[in-house]
Amino acid sequence: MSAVLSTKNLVRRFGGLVATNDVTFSLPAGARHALIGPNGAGKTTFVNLLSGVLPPTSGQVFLDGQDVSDWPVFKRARNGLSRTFQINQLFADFTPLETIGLALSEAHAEGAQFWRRAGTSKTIVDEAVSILEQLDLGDVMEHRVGSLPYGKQRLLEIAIAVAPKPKVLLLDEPAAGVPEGEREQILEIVEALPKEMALVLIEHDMDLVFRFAKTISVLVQGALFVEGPASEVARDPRVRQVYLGESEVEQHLGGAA
Amino acid sequence: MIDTALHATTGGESRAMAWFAERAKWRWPEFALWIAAFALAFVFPSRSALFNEVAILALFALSLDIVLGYAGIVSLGHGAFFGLGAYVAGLLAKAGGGAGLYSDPTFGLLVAAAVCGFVGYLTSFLVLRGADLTRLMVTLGVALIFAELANRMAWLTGGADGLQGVLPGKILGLVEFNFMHPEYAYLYSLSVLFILFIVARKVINSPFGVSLRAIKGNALRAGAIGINVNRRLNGAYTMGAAYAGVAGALLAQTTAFVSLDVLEFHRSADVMLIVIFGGVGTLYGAIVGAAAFKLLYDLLAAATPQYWQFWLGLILVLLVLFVRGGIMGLVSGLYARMTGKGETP
Amino acid sequence: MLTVLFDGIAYGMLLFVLAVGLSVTLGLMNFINLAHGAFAMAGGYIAVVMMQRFGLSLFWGLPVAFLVTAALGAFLERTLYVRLYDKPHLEQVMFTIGLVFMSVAGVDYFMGASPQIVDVPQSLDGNIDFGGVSLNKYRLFVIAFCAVLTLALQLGLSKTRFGSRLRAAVDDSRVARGLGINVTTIFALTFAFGSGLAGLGGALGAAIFSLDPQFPLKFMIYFLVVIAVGGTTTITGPFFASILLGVADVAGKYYTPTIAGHQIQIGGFVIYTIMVLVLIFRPQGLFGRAPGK
Amino acid sequence: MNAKITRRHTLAAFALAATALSPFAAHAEDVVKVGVILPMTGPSASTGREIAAAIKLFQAQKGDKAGGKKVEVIIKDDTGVADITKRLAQELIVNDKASVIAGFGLTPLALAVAPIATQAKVPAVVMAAGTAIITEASPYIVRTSFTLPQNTMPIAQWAVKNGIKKVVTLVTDYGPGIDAEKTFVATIKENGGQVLDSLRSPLKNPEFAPFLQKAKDLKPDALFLFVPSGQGAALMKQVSERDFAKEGIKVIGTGDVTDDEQLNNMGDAVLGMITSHNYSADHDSPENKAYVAAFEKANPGLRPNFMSVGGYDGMALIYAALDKTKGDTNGTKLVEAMKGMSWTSPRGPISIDPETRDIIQNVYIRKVEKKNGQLYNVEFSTMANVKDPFKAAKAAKK
Repeated sequence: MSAVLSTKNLVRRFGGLVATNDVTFSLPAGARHALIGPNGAGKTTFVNLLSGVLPPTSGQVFLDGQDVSDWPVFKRARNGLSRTFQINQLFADFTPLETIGLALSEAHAEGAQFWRRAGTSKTIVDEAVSILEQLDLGDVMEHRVGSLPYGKQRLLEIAIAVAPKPKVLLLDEPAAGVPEGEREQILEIVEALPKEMALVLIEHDMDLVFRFAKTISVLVQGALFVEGPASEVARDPRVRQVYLGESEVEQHLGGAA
Repeated sequence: MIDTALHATTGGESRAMAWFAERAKWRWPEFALWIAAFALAFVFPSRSALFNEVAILALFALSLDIVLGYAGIVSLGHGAFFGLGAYVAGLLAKAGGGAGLYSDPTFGLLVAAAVCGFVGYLTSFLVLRGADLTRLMVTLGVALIFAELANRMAWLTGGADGLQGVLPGKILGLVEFNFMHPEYAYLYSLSVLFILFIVARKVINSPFGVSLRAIKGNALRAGAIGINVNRRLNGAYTMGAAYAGVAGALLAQTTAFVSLDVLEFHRSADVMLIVIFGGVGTLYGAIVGAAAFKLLYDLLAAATPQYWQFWLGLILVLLVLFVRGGIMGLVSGLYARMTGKGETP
Repeated sequence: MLTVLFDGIAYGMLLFVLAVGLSVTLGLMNFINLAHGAFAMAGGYIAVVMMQRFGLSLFWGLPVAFLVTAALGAFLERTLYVRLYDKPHLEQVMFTIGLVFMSVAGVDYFMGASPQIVDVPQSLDGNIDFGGVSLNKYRLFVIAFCAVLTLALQLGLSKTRFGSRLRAAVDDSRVARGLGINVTTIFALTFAFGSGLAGLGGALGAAIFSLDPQFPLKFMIYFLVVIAVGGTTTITGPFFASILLGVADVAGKYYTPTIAGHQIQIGGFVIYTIMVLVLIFRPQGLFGRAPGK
Repeated sequence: MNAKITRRHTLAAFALAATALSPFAAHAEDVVKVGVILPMTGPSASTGREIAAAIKLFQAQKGDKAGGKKVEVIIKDDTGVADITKRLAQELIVNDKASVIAGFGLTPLALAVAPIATQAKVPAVVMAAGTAIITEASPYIVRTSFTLPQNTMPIAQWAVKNGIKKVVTLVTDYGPGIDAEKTFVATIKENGGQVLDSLRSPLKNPEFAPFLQKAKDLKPDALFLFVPSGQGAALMKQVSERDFAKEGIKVIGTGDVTDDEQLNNMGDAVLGMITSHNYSADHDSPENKAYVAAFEKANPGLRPNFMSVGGYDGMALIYAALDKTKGDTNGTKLVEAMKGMSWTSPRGPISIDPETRDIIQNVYIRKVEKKNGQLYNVEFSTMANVKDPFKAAKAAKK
């Protein structure tokens, strides 16, 4: 299976600090991958390098085998690399409908059309509505995004990233800040995403990680520490020592055993 | 859960289509405004020279609202395009000598729009670098360099004495500009404003326009959904420049004169003030702001020719302290209360 | 040649004293105060009134101009400006332009539209020869005064407790608040001090440029240029930017290159061209730090 | 009930708006309106204030009757921006039915109005702007101020006579400045002198130092200066810093530099400076003594300058023309009546050249001296009946 997304010797420095240290990483199509690591391990930096928000100091990023290291964010997005942000990045003055409509019209390369009214393309509107309804946003689709409850905003953050049907989706702590009762919904939605879409989940919540991920990478001090199937990583004593709270790991191992 | 959601789609699509249509719909205050604007020419023909200034200023403000209110580019040098358009149209009308293609007002507007659009496109690459303060100063710097160039190139522009002998031909080959009938000039400028307003309104409601609002709202997210942010901003800046050029051309044609002050700093500063005064990113704010600003000035200057600036300043200060979003903020609040709906989106 | 440099430095030093307060307000509170020039004008007119009505010398006019404008700044900051910190930049622009308009008309009403001239004290009148170059005493005084002031500012910022708190607040006001620094008070004091400096600069400059009610509008562009080129994160940035612009402006007017037999007056272009070029290659200013980490 | 009230209110509002916007429909046949457009705010405000004060003084002294009609003056502020000047002129003519328009603080403002004056056949009396070409822009333009060549030529000739061979000129870079520069340079060159450099400073320029330094470094016999009214004080401040006298460089200029309005503020540094101009508040004549006394009484703290006499004489010309046409306000007749008109103004004998509609007047060479603790331009030599040299040269060529 060829990789949809991979990196080669990726390095990012901030002054003297090495935030990403020589990471070579590869993600097969349809992967269900989790990226974990202690606070300050450089997870968000790594995601920013993958999505193009930050340029690498050295090394390369490949999307579908193509070197995209110097591509801007939008170009990677257009070529099937989508992401959510740890802190919601939404258009507060838009409605969810408009937001998804916009994302779709960009995905259909109709975003620069200036001589027709937005919302006249039936395919886009239909698709937008169906995505919104799938993500339980149908009843609030005409409301102002800024006025939605946080949980709904979090769903919309995912909806925007999912709408263009990306090949790779990077989910940066999708459940962060979501009240306990609504986490389950987010997880269900993530689990129900199309099989062929490669997913990378950056998460602290081990429940979520072990329920979702088939493979796991552990990032410590900017470098890849351990990589492998979820069950193996969980059993790896080094991981236990370096990262996972002993009790938590035991709990999961106990559950798995 | 997904299954149930799929079953529940009945009516969602048509509701969505209707929502989009409703949002772009013309509302009655808009019709009222335009009818009133055209009616003014017939009710108060004698004040049409002032109205003509308002219409030109409104178009100029509209052009900045596209750049500032929609593309989010803070420009303190938009007067560069206004002045360039004025000189282009003025020089053309001078070359035509009152007849023929060169003096044709419509031709003058088109050429001014094309030249300013082109120069706007080129300068947009400089402007897009940096944040607010940087953009402010780059636009300002470019405008000041333009002004200095026009001053230096006195052989072409007439320098500080102004450009003499601007003779625009008949409007559409039919009606002659006649200073005894300022309403002709007003109707001409207002028609141009109206047409360009409709175009701007259409563009703002298009996917392109929505993407501009998105960029202004959150450029990071806009990039992450695949919007080529810089290219869209290039486009918006180009459009704003072309519009400003047309406004300048209208001034040159209707006053048959171009002087260096079309390029002066105060034009750029005033128009920015007007857009904020009217309400940023609303299109109508530009028009209402221009009208309010000019009429206020006219009233105050008549009442106290030396100290009107004080009262104008006071109004600006009070408006910021007590109202959000300029005049349009005030108006849309009132409209929402009248129709009993929430704020218009 | 040396005289050109001398004049340029004097001009640049003045620009710095006039603009430094604005740089700090912009950097600290992210507040665009276009009315900064109005404080400078106020300082200038205070000096004029002190000298013309009360017959005091400029030496007394300077501290009074500083104190009165600082008090005025503190008063306006507490009553008006404080309400605007959360408002969008554009509304701040409209508000402060409104203040400028009011100050222009107000000064016109009380002081008249014609330019006012400040007499240089007898002891600073005339020139002295310095190695064959004749230097104007007053400009020399301006340079010395501003240099001492700049040094004092720099020391004050780096050595005092207030200075370190101010730097912390400029760096990241949220973090500073978290550390228990009273950012509100720091800002009020800084604003007052910056306004006072502008007033001082206005009084100093009134003896070189003439002073009229259009002053805040005429100089607004110069202030903004200094800050855009110098950046807002340090005070050395605006300082070097001021000197650079002062010298470039003076030299640009002094030297008129001849191209193909035509004298080309570049004076009008120099400052703006430098600014645009600087900003194209370093959008955060010559001495500013890149935003973010 | 409610609806009725609202409608009545709306109607009232409309009526109010209508009266506010419509021209004063009724005007009596026996009123002549003079529309005066001046920069009352902005950088040239002082010009507007002087002229407005002079016009008020004139009407206070001579009454408001001329040619059997009541003369009503309407003053408008154009802030010094050309398109506003033009619009105001248009409104004054079309709406207020002004029979004469006047004022015009700067050259482009006067030029912007020229086409309207021609089309409407309404006399435009230029009370301030001084570029030579203005009167050629319309046959309805008449000037009561001065032209720069007119004011410059005498000082150039004076310089030649006083053995000045090498000069540097420094003028403000706009129409009048260039006029002054050309005239001065031409006169010097014709007489075998040498112009070392011609410097031009931008119109909006707070810093003259580099230009002055350059002039000093060139070591001429004399430095010739021109700046518009209002900038003289700033320029002279910086001139005094440079100590030109020590290098043996004479500083001369047109009287715009030692503008009466600001002269007292310039300090002793300007003592002895020699300029040529059409008016000095110190002009020794009974007419001027009365004028200065009355002006200063009506405007405490303000000394009348050359702009003010331009306004005062402009009104005198309009009154005299109306008297001559016996109140006929036909523009062509008024302009005809103005041509060749001559009278004694506070500045001395003046007349309107029937050929060019420009003013013919004495130009005086003056020296700044202290009198009763105040600085004045004291006239010591007169060049009588100077025509605008620019147009005279053109006429000679024909």
